[in-house]
Amino acid sequence: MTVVIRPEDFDIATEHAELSRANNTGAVVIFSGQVRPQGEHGELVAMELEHYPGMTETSIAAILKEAEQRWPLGAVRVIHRIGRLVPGDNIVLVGVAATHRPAAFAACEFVMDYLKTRAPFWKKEITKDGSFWVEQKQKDTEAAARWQTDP
Amino acid sequence: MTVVIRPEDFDIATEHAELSRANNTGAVVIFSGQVRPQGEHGELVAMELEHYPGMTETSIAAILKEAEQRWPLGAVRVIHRIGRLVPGDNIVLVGVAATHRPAAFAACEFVMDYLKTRAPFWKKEITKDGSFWVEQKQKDTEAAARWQTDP
Amino acid sequence: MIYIKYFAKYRELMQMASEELLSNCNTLAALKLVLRETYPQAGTMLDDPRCITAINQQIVKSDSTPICPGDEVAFYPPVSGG
Amino acid sequence: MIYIKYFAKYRELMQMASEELLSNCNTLAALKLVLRETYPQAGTMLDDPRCITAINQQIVKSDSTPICPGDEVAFYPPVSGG
Repeated sequence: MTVVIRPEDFDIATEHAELSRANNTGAVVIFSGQVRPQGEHGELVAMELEHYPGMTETSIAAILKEAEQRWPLGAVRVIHRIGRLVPGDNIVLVGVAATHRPAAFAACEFVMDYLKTRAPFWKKEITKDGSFWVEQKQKDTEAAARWQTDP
Repeated sequence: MTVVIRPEDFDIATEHAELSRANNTGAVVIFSGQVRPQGEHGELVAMELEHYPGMTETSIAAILKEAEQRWPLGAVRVIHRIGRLVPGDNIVLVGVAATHRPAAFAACEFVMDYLKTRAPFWKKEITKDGSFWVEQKQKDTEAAARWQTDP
Repeated sequence: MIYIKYFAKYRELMQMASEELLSNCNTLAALKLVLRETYPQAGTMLDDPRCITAINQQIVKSDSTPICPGDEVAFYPPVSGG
Repeated sequence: MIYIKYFAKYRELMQMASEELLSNCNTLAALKLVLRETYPQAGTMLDDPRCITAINQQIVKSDSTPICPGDEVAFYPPVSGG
């Protein structure tokens, strides 16, 4: 289990290689999220990401531990960037290795849903007309809620 | 939409970059499958993959077209290797880019489930005790069947 | 001429990947009969309920499906890729 | 000493990311009262039903949660990472 929070981008080849070499890996699922050109308030100049040092790492580790209890996983890696990013930049990578693909897909989606709703990160959209804090989305709240009843 | 069938491995960084640059991409999901050290008949020496040139490409293109009709996707890429592979080698990559992650996750899993059950590929496990054709797995048949009722 | 292809375990059974058959059979049923008469081992494939048949790369279910000269007919077991 | 942290829009509202409060308040309710008395804008944050409070990096719901010297108390809006 690896959790990294940092301004720097990830190297997808390194991440894929690390996941591939986990014990008895047959399936690797990698999610990556990137800054879209259009924000909620128009064209983005930049996106600023803030976190709660210490608590963010701890809460992601707790999410990954729960994922490992729910599914048989070979490896899980999360890299989340902070600071100022521009459209097209990577924001987050969640990579999961497992023997079989259903566990890898489910765990990757589970970690993303929980990251979106439980890990203390905040995004601010910078447009030419001003800056706007991004609110938590109802659909993200709902996406995370489905794991409560569907283990 | 890209479909490649070839003996050579893929370059994950190239695939990720292609998906990332699709129009309005916010989410990229990449699945990769690799040869596990243990086959159904013991420790693997190698895995041989055979396909039906022409029909395999056509049937994967049909699967991707159906995925694009079901979900709003920015890009879909499939690379499937053929020939002789050894444990740890990559077999297949399915990459999906979309504006939002639920479409990217669902489409990637849909394409994998259909690849497993509809695209004419056959695997043969080579062990030190002999060679064995891999049968289609019941759980793969079931995984593909769920898309019939759940668009 | 009919172009026939065999894949995976049927390729091994038939001991060939493809053949060209000079025949005037005009249905899948007639073609299967020719194969049974020509190759003693063809029954193992044709009697296998999981054997899949594709004509011109489209899966067909009915033995009464017509076959025309130049058609490509493939026999293969359930797929196992990915 | 109580260590207080404000994040995102509350950091902007309070015009600081953190502060150290020399106080003998021993519950979250008492601390909130001190903040209201000290900063006119604190009410905007504390009256926001979506405001999340964490003590020593654990989310707490009850205003009667005890606070001890050396505790870290954070106030933040719903998260929006990933």
